[in-house]
Amino acid sequence: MRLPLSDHGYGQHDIVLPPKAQDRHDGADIDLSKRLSVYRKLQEMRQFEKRAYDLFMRQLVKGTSHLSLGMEAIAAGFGAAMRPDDYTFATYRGHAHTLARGVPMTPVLAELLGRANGLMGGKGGSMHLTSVKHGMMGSYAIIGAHLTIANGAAWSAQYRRSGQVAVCFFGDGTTNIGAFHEALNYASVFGLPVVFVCENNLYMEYTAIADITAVPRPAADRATAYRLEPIVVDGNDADDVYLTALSVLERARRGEGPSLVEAVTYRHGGHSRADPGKYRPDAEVEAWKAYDPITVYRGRLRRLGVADADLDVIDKEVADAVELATEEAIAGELPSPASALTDVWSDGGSSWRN
Amino acid sequence: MRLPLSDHGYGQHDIVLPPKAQDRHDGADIDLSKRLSVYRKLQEMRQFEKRAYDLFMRQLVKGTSHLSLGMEAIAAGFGAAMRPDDYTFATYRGHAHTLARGVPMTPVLAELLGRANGLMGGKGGSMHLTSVKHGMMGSYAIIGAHLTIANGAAWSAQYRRSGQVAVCFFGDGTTNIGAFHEALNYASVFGLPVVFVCENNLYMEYTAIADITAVPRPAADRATAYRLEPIVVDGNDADDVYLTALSVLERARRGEGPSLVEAVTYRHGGHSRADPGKYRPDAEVEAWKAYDPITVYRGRLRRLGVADADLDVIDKEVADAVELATEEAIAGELPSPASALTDVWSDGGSSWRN
Amino acid sequence: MAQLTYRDAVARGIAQEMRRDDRVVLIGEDVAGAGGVFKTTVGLLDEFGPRRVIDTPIAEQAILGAAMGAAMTGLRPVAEIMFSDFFAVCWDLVVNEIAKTRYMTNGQVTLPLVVKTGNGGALRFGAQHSQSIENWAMAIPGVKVVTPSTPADVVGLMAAAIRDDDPVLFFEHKGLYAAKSEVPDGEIVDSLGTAKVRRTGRDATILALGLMVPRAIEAAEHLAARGIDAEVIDVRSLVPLDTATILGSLHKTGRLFTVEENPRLLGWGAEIASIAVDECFWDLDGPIQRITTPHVPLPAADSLEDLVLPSAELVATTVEKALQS
Amino acid sequence: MAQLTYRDAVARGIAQEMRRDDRVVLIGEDVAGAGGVFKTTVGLLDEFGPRRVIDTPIAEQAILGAAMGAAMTGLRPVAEIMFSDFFAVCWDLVVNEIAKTRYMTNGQVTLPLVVKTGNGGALRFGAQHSQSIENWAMAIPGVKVVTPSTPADVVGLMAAAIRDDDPVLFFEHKGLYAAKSEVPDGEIVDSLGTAKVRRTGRDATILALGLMVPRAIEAAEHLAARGIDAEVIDVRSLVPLDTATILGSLHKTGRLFTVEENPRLLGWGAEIASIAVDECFWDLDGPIQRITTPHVPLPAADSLEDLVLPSAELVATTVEKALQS
Ligand SMILES: Cc1ncc(C[n+]2csc(CCOP(=O)(O)OP(=O)(O)O)c2C)c(N)n1
Ligand SMILES: Cc1ncc(C[n+]2csc(CCOP(=O)(O)OP(=O)(O)O)c2C)c(N)n1
Ligand SMILES: [Mg+2]
Ligand SMILES: [Mg+2]
Repeated sequence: MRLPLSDHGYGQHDIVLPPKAQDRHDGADIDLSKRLSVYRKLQEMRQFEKRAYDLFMRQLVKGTSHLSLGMEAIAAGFGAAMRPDDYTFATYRGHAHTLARGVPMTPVLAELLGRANGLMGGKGGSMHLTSVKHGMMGSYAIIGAHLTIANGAAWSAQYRRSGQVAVCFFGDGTTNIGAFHEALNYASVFGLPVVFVCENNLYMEYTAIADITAVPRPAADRATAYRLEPIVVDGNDADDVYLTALSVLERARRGEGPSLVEAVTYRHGGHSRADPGKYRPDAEVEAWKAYDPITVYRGRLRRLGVADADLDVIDKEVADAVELATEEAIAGELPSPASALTDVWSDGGSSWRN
Repeated sequence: MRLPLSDHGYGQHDIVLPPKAQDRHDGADIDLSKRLSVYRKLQEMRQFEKRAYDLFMRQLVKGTSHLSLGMEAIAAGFGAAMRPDDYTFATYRGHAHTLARGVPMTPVLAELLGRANGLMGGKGGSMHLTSVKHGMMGSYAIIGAHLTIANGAAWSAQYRRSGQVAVCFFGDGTTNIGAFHEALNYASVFGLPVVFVCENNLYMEYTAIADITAVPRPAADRATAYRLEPIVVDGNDADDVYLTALSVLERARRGEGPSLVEAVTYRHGGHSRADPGKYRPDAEVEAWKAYDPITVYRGRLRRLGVADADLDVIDKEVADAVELATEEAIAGELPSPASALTDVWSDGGSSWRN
Repeated sequence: MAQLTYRDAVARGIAQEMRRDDRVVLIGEDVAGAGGVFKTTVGLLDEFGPRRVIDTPIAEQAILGAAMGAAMTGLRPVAEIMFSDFFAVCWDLVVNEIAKTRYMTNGQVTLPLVVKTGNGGALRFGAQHSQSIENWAMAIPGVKVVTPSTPADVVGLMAAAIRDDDPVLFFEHKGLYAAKSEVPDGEIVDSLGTAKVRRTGRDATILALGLMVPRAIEAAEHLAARGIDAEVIDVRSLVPLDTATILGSLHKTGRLFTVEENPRLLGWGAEIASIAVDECFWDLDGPIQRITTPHVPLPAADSLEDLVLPSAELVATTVEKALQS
Repeated sequence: MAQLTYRDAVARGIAQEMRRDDRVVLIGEDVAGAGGVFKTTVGLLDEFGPRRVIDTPIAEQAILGAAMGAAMTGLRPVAEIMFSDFFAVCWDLVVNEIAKTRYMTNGQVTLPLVVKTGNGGALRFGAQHSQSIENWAMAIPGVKVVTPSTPADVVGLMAAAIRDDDPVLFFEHKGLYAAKSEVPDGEIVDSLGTAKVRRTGRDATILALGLMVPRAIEAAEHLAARGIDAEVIDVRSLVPLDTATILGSLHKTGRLFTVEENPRLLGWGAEIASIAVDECFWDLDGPIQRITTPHVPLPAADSLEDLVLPSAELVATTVEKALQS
C-alpha cells in the first residue's frame, strides 16, 4: 500500500505491516523458566519506560529521552542469550538495553532525573547510560561511532582469548552513515567476535527509512557487501530474537567472526520526547501496536499453560520495583557542584595546566 | 597462488594475474578514427607521466606525485566517451584524467614544478589538478570525500536538467572508507547522474586490497548494497572501458541513475614518488607489465591494419609535445609572492578582519 | 513589525532568499516533511516543493559533499547539520574540501553555500548534543562564521549568508530558538563581518556571542546598578571579524572581557585577546579576562549544566572584581 | 649514546614499550608490512608479529574506534593516523567519543591510548597534507596533546604517552623525520605536560613547537648577534600546558612571542597570549606578538610554502623590531 505525498507530508513509501500470526514461535525449544524470566524482563522494560515517560510529563526529567516502547523484545531476547561478561554497546535509545544487562532501575531512573545517585552521577544523562561492571559499555548518541568502538572491544576479547562477544545495537537509519560501512568491513576482515544488531523500526527520526535508503532491508541487504549472511528476525517476538542471538553469539565465540542481524520492529511513540510521531500512517501504527511484543509473549505463555494469575504476579512485582525505583530516584540528592569538574582525566580531575 | 607471509612481509593474499589474450575486444564496433584518437591519448598520458617521473629524478618536481603509468586505459576510455560538458572528479592520481579532458600539457607540468604558469598557479600542486573550463572539477587527496562532491555536481545537473553527467574516479582502497558508502547510497536514492569508477590496481598504498577487504571485488561486490549492477571491466583495455563508459553515461543521461564500475588494472611503479613498490610479488608485476594498456592497444591497431609507421608518427608528435611542454614549464616564472595570499575568498583576497 | 521567534526567523530568512533565487535549495535530515527537528524549516517544503527542499539519509559527509558539488556547478545550497556536534563526522568536507578548494584551484572554484546548524547548550542534551563549536570553525582558513543572537539578525544574516559567494557556517543557538522579539516587515538583508554594540558604556568592553549575548546584557544591567558602565558587543561574526568595532570600544574603555560558551582552551575570545594585547597594548588599563565554560565536556544534569555555563551573575561579579582591583 | 633520526626514534619509543607490556598493540594503514609510509614503525612487525602490529583498511573511524574499544577493555593501543589532516575524517571519534567518555561515564571508562600522526608542512605536500593541527586538539577537553621536536624527546614522550592512562594525541612533525641527533642508550621515559627551555635569555621569551623550535633557536642566535638575548622555550605539550615554565620566563623577560606553524586564527599561541595578558599583565613590558602562518591554506609550490611558513629570519626581525620600538 503506497501513500501519496498528500496523505502525510513525509515522503512516499509502502507501509510495512507486522506478521499476522503471533504463535509462530510457540513451539521453539526454550524452557519455561527461561521464558518466564524473559517475560519479566519485557515487563521491567515496558513499565520502566512508561514511568520514564510519566516523569517527563511531570517535568522531572529534563533534556530529551528516547524510549524503546514497542521494541523491548530485542533487548530482552539478546539479554537472555548473552554471557554475563559479554559487552553491550547501545545508542541514545538505550534504557532497555541497560536493564537487559541487569543494571538496577534506581540508578538508571536517577540518571534521567540528573541526580547524584544516577548511574553516572548525572553527568551522562539518558543518552549515555553506562555500567561497565554489568558489561554495559555505553550508550552513544552520535550515529555510527559506536559500531567502530564495539569492534575494539571485540578485538580486545579476541586478543585476550577471553571468549567474550561484543553486541552492538543501532537503528535502521544508522545503516546509511559511513561509520557503519567502515565498522562492518573491519569486523569481517579481522573476524572479530562482534554481533551487529540493527533495530529496524522503519523510521530514522521523522523520515521513513524507505525514503532514503537504496535497498528495502537497510541492514540485511548490505550483509553480502561484507561477506556476511543476511539475517532478518521478528523484532517483536522475543523467542525469535533469543534463538537467533544464541546462534550468532556462539558463532562469534567459535571464532567464526561477526554477524549482522536485522530485527524488524516499531516504536509505539515518537522518536524522542518532543515528537508526537504524526508522520506515521495510522494504519501502520495501529497494526504494530496490536502486534506488541508483550501481547505476543504473554499470549504465548498462556497458550503454553501459564495462568494469567501467575503472570499478573510478575507484573505486580515489577510494578512495585518501578515504584520503589521512582521513590529512590526522586529522593536522590542533586550532584555535588564539585562533580562537574571531576573525571576528565584518569587522575580524577580536569586540570589542563600546572 | 598464495604467498606465505615469509615471502613478502606484506600480508597474505592471492596474486591476481591479467587476462592472457589481448585481442578480446578487437572486434568491438568502434571506428578507426576514434581508436586512433584513443591511442594518441594513451601515448600522451604515458609519455607525460614518464616525463613527470624524470623531472622528479632531476629534483625539479618537489613534494610528492602519484603516476598513472599502467593505468592509462581507464582515463583514455572514459575521456573518449564523455561529453565536453560532463564533469570529472579525480584523486591525487589525476594527471591522466586531467589530460583526458583536453587540458594542455604545459600548465599541468608547470603545476608539478610549482610555476606561475601552472594550472593553478602553483598553489594546488600535483595532487589537486583542476581545470573547471575543461570540466575537470578537481583532484582530491583525502580518500573518499570527492565521491560525495561528485554527487553534488550530478544533483546540480539533474536540477538544471542539463544532461551533464559527473564521473568520479577513485581507487580500490577507497571502497572501505565511510564516504564511499554514504556517497553510493545517496546517489542511488536520488537517482543522480553520476558514474563511480573504481580503478582497482590491487593495492592501496603498500597493502594489498585483498588483505583488508571483506570481499574479493572491492567495488563490484558492494554494488547490490546500493541497488546497482555489479560491473567489472578490463582496466587495461581502453576499448572495453570505452564501451562500458558509453553505456553507463547514456544510462545516467536517460535519468536512470548512477552506476558503479570496477576497472581492474595495475600500476607499473610504486604508489608515489617515494615508493619502489617492493611489496608486490615479482610474478605479479611482470605479468601486468606485459599486459600493458599501450601494448594491448597498439597490438590491436596493428591487427586492424594500421601500419607501425603511422603509429610511430603519433608517438613522435606526442614526444615533441612533451618536449615543448617541458621547456615551457621549466621556463615558467616562480609564482608571485602576492599570490600566496589571494583567492581564499571570492573577493580575491584572504583578509579575515576589517 | 511583528513578533517572531528565533526559530521562525530561520525559516523566514531562507524563504525570503528561495523566493528571489531558484538556485537556492535546502537539504538535510528531516528538514522537508518534518520542517526540521527544531522546526526551523517549517513551511518550506509546502512552498517550494520536493525538488528544492529535500530530506536526506543520515549521512553528513554526503550532505556537505552534495552541497559543495552543487555550489561549484551553479546552485546556492543551504545544508543543515542538525546539531553542530555532528560537524565532527563531516569535518573533512568542511576543513579539507569546502574551505580549501577555492585557494587550491587559484580561484577557479567558487562555493556559494551555507551550512546551518543547531549549536550550543542549556537544553540538558548532554556532552554530545550541546557543544558550542564556532571556535573549531574560526581556526579554519576559508569558511565564514556567523552566530546571530536575535530573530531580526537571524533573518538578515541568513539572507546575507545565502547571497555571499563564499561558504558560510551559520550557527543557530538552540537555547535561543524559543526567544521572541520584533522583526521588521519586508525584505531584510544584513551584512556579514559586522559586530553590533548592544549597550554602550565607558568603563569596560564585554564581548559575547549567541546565548551569551542576553546574559552579557543582563550582567551589564547588574553592573550599572553597581555603578559600572559596561559596553556590550554582540560579536555576531567571527570570520570576518569586526576588529574595528571591537578594538574601537577597547580603546574607549581600556578593559576587555569575553563571555564564551565554549570550553576554555582556544575559545574564540583567545584570538581576540591575542589581537588586543598585540595591537592595543597601550590602551589596556588592566588584564583581559575571559569568562568561559571550564575546560570540560558539558554535563547532562540541569544543575551541573547551569553551573558550568557562564551566567549573567558570573559575568557581573568577574567584571566588578576586575575593575575594583 | 647514539645518533638517531626522529623517524627511527618513533619506532624505538614504541618498541621500548611493546617489550615491557604486551597490552600495547599498534594499528594503522601500512604500519606493519611497510613499516609505515614515513618509516616510523620499521621493524615492529618482525619483532612483535602480526597479532600486535596490524595493517588496517583505509578507514580512520574504524581505526580510532578499534583503539578506543580496545583501550576500554584492557589493551593499550597505539593507532596511527597517517597524516594529521586525516583527523578530519575521524574527528568524531576524537572529540565526541574518546575525549568525552570518561567524563560522561563519571570515571567508569579509562582510555589508555595513543594516536600518533604525521603533522606539519615544509614538504611541499600541499593544502591537504601539510597542516599543523595541534590547535584543533587543544580546543577539545579530554585529550592530551604532545609535539616533540627532537629524537630524544620523541622516545621519551612516546613512552610517557603510552604509559599514561589518558588518551594522548602524539604529533610527529613530518619536516623533522630526517633530523638526527644524540639519543641516550637504554630506557627513556619523559613526562607529559612539561616544556623545555632550549636557550636561556633575559630580553624576550620565544615559544615554539615542533618544526618551529629549531627555527626559533636559529632566530635567537641571529638576535644574539644583534645584541638581543632571547629565551627559547619548546612548549612540547599543549595539554597539559606547562604554564609555570612559560609564565616564569615571561616574568623574567617581560616580552612574549609565539612561533606557530598553524594558520593565524586560534593557533595555540592565542590561548597562551590570553593567559599571559590575564595573569601576567603587570609583567608585560610591551605587546605580545604571534608569528604564525598567515590565515590561508598551505600552497603547494616550494617558493610559496617557504614564504608563508614562519622562518628564522622572520622571527628574528619581528622580535628585534618589537624590542627596539
Ligand atoms: C551523526 C549523527 N547524525 C544525526 C543525528 C541525529 N539523530 C539522532 S537519532 C536519529 C535517527 C536515528 O535513526 P535510527 O538509526 O533508525 O535509530 P532509531 O532512533 O530509530 O532507534 C538522528 C538522525 C545523530 N545523533 N548523529
Ligand atoms: C582519509 C585518507 N586516509 C589515508 C590517506 C593516505 N592515502 C593516500 S593514497 C592511499 C591509498 C589509496 O589506495 P587506492 O584507493 O587503492 O588508490 P590508488 O592510490 O591505489 O590509486 C592512502 C591510504 C588519505 N589520502 N586519505
Ligand atoms: Mg529507526
Ligand atoms: Mg589502489
